[in-house]
Amino acid sequence: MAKEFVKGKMVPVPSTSIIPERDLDKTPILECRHLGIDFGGLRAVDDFNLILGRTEIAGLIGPNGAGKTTVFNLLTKVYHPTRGTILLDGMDTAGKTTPQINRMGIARTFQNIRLFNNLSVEDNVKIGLHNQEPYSAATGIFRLPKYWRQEKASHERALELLSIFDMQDMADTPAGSLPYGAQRRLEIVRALATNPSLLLLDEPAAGMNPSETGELMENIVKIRDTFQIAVLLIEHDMRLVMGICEGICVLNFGRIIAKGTSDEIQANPTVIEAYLGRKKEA
Amino acid sequence: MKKLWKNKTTRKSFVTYAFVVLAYVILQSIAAGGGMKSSLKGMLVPICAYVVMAISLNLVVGISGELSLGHAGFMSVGAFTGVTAAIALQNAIPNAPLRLVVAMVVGAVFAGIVGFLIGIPVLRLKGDYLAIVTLAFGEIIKSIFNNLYVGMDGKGLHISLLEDKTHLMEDGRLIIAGPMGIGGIQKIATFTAGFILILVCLFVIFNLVNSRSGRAIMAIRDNRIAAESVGISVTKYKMMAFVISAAMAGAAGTLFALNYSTVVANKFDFNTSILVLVFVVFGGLGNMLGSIIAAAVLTVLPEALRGFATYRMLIYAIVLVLVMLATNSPRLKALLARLVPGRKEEGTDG
Amino acid sequence: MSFLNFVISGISLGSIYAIIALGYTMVYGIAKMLNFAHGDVIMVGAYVCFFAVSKYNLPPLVGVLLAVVICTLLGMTIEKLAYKPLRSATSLAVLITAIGVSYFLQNAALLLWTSNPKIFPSFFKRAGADATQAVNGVSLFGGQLRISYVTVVTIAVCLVIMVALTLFTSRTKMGKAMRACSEDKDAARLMGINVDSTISLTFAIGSGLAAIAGVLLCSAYPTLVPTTGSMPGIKAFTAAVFGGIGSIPGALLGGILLGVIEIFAKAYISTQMSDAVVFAVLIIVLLVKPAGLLGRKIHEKV
Amino acid sequence: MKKILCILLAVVMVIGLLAGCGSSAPATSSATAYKLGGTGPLTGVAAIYGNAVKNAAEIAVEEINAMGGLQFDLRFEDDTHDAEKAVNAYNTLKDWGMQISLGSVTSKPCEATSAETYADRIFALTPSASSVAVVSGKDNQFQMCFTDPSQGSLSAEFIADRGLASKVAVIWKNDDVYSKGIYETFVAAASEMGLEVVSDTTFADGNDKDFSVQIADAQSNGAELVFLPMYYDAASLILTQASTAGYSPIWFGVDGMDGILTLEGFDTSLAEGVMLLTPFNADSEDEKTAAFVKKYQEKFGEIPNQFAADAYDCVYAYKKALEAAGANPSMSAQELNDLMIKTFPTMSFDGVTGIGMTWSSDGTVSKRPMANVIQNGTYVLLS
Repeated sequence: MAKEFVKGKMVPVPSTSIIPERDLDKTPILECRHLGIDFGGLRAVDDFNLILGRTEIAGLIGPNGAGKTTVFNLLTKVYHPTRGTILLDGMDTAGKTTPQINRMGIARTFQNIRLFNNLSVEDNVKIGLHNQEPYSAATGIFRLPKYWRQEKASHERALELLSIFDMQDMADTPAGSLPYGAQRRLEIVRALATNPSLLLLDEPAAGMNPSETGELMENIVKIRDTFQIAVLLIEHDMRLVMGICEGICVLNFGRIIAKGTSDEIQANPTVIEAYLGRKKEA
Repeated sequence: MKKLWKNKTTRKSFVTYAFVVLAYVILQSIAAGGGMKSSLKGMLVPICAYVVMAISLNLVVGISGELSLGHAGFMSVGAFTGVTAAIALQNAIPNAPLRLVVAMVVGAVFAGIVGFLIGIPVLRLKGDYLAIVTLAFGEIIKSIFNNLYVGMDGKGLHISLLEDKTHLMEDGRLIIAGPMGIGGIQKIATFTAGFILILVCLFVIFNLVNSRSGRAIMAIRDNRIAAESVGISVTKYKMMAFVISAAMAGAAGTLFALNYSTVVANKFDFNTSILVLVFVVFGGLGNMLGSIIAAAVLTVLPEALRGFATYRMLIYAIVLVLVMLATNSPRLKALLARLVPGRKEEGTDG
Repeated sequence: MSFLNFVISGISLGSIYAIIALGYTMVYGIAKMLNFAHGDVIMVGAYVCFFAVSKYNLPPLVGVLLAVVICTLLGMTIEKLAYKPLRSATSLAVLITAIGVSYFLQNAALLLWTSNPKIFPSFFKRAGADATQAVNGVSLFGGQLRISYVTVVTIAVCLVIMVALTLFTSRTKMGKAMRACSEDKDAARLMGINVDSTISLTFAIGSGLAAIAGVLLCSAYPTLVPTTGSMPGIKAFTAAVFGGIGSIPGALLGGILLGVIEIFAKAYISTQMSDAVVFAVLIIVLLVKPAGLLGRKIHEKV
Repeated sequence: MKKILCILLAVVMVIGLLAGCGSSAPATSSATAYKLGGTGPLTGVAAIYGNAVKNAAEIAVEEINAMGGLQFDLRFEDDTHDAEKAVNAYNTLKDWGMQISLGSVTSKPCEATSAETYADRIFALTPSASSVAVVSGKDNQFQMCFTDPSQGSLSAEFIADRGLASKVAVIWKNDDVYSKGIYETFVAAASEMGLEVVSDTTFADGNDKDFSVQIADAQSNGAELVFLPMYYDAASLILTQASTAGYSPIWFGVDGMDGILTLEGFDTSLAEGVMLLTPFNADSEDEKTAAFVKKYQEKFGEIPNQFAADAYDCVYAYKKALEAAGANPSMSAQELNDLMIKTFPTMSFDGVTGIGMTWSSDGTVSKRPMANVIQNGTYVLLS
């Protein structure tokens, strides 16, 4: 079942990953090789290898403190890796900054929600559109024709994106006063606004009730289908992970302990011991 | 138009413009009628300068979210370069209002350049560390102007530091004389010029805030990491706010200095920076109308308290503390809420 | 030999900055606020001691103790009236309030004690010594190197305070409570620590130290006016940031370095630009070590 | 909350405006007293000087009013030693209807207010603002004190004439117009007189506590005399620290040094042998001076300094000039201005800061400074 994906001969491919059949003939959107970072003496992430298909929905799971969010931070260059390389759409991302990474195509949400709380919902999305509808500061200050054109375009685009989650009516509400679930959804919309090719979702279902989670699952698939992008998500809700993720990667103590489809992972004894097993005990 | 009015930020900016224009018209007509006391008349230009200082600092503290304790430094740069320009161009531009405009532009440009140079190291820091470095730069600027000598003669401008080595020719004039600052300034600043400067600054700030760049600046203030994650270059937009603010402070400095016959570097010290910060906090972070009113009221207040003679600064201090307590203490807020029924509790913006 | 003399005057000046910086650093560590009124508490301490000794002829030690007691009470009162109601407010609001308190203290002092400078009495004179004979100190290397008693006492007091505070915060229950509060107030509260009284205690200690700093400052540089505290206050604040605000050894290191740099800048670069040099060094240090010399860099959790 | 604050502030502003709209025509009709105004720092770092002037002017006005005859109505406003505040204070005085002015106490603020009084044609006689810029080019600005440059050159002359020293050091305050003005002419005159300036160091506001470096520089360069163009508060620190450092040159001060002996708590033995040029001596046997000092002490508990003495003289000089010119209090400020411009250069005045003072039409005073040396805690005139 597991297919080995080889990209050229230049670099040895470090590990296996499941790439959905439909993506096999294209360059993977993301490729991590021997990725690792140390905090002081602690190897927070080590030898992390992953390949992600262009329209794949993948899950990154593992017990608390396994290093999942650290992987996201490495991918988005919030932290710079101590070892290893990250290829985004075949391009090396070494030395890039977080904003540059976003412009290259990775957008993310945060575990502890990070919205622009004092700004309206619409403005939050418009900030996501920052590099999509550009014009200079002088154009803005002097309100040149381009300003009006671009503002109109971003207004329309923002409402369109908000409509994914039926949030157009909240456009004028300050983001900070939204209910928790809506805040999570707004973060996803904002990330989508940056026109990414890879969307990283950090615990998108945290704090949601089962029906909200179900809706979210549908929406994630819908987003993938509409925008034709890859999604990598961190989640503790196994129903979501097992329900929509085509490939799953299990992390423990900073290392990958298993990779595979949901069935494979559920059957994997190491995973059960490290993660699911412990859950059962609790 | 109706739709525009619905927009809260647009509405706020229109109210602010209207307030400023109205205040100008009222004050001008009182002055024209001869009914204005000279004490108020004499304060009109400094009030304008302080208003511009306050709204420009509000751009940095309220909109961009960085605490700056050295804003007077930029005022100083603007004052000295602008006045130097005004003196140097005395013969070239005989028209006083035009010379004033040119001087303010010069002051703004130099302050903007200094703001950019200072911004490079400063904006790498965060929070209180950034604040202390702006304080340090303010003091350094003061020290430099206290030791700067600029003279002009037939051969152009001569500049020296620490001691007067300008060696001017017979017809020369020492413009900046170190600690003695600039003396014998022709007072060409006017209330109308100050009013126009306020309008220009408001125009720039409001339009900036309601544009892509302004949203980026506020995004960085609200959440730097999230802003970076959506592809916003933090340094670029922080710098933009910082430089625009510095340039406005520079223009305000020129306006201020050209209202007196003399200006010294010590005027623009830490206390002046703090004074402007008090205006901003009093008026509310990010609230331009608040800054304008606070700057005007707090400039007039010590003068209005002259009747209390020696107690006036003490009363000023007490008012300051009480207002801060009244507006920020949850207990007092709750008390006020009970006293004023039906008042909706508003979220703080900023 | 002048070099050594400069080093010693630098350390002496720096020791005073260090003691003042302690007040800033402790309050900042626990209440996360810049207490700009701290410099003016120093001035009050110096005035109290001055009046006790010069006007009421109390022995110097009693004068110092009285100053410490009054400043401690003053610090706690200020905290209770002006800062405590603002515990949940933005740090900027507290900063402006502190500035208001600073104006208040300065102007109250001006009304109470007038603007005429007072010359602080010299406590460290050798009995019977004639001031003009310049024997108020130890003389080494055949008179080439002179260390005044004030200097000796200042440095000694500074070291004693540092050691005592370090022991206090690491060994005693209250000290540990203080450290806990500065780490995480909510967690400390859950552990049964009375956060309010701990903050109050911090202000009390900081203000008591301010009184000692005031006495030492005015012993070394004896003119006393209502604005005496403001500039040393700002410099000490700079010193606290320099060493890493929130850190007790940082305050010591920052204070002494600042004092030495200031004297060296005056001696070897330019007396006119010495302040500029001091601040320039501060900027460079912060660029290299953004949290100060001994400050902990706190990573924001993403 | 913000809204409430805004409304509150707006209300205060409207009240301020209304106050501003109030009657602005100065009532001069039934005046029986001359409205005499002045500004000076009553608060802030320079408050000692402003308060001294205010106190002494009050005494002089009280004395004059008690004599019957000519009456003064004195109003003194705080300018916190700042040009902006000084102009505000001046405008307040103008609203009050000030007819003649005492200018401002300190130099830079006085430069600013003198531009105003010149434009508004209000005569001003400043007790203590000594910079040249205060009077230069303004016909109605007069000084009671020496201009700074003349103090500098007089000091250098005195040192050279008496052969007090050949190597001299100068410590001056580089952000102070007064200090800088004296320093510049002193150095120029010293080199003309053949004095060698071996050490030249400065200090500034906020950096005026530790003088070890400046003292060491003077000492190591072998200066036999240290010239201190500064006020007495800083000078007292220099004397104290020099004594600790074991350095005892001849100290030479200017009029700002006056007051050092009366500094509360100062060990006057440190000032033994200090020389200073000052026109005022509080220990003088002179009857007028003794009476003034006594009254000042009774009223304010302090011994008056130079500033106070100059202010006291200003009020009396005004009295003499107004009487000589035949002025009356119902005259407008402009009329009084023209009279005073004519009268001052023609009269000779005896006060506590000098006998036979005269003014030139450019506004500067001519009076003899007296060289004093401090012995046993009092000034002794050097003949």
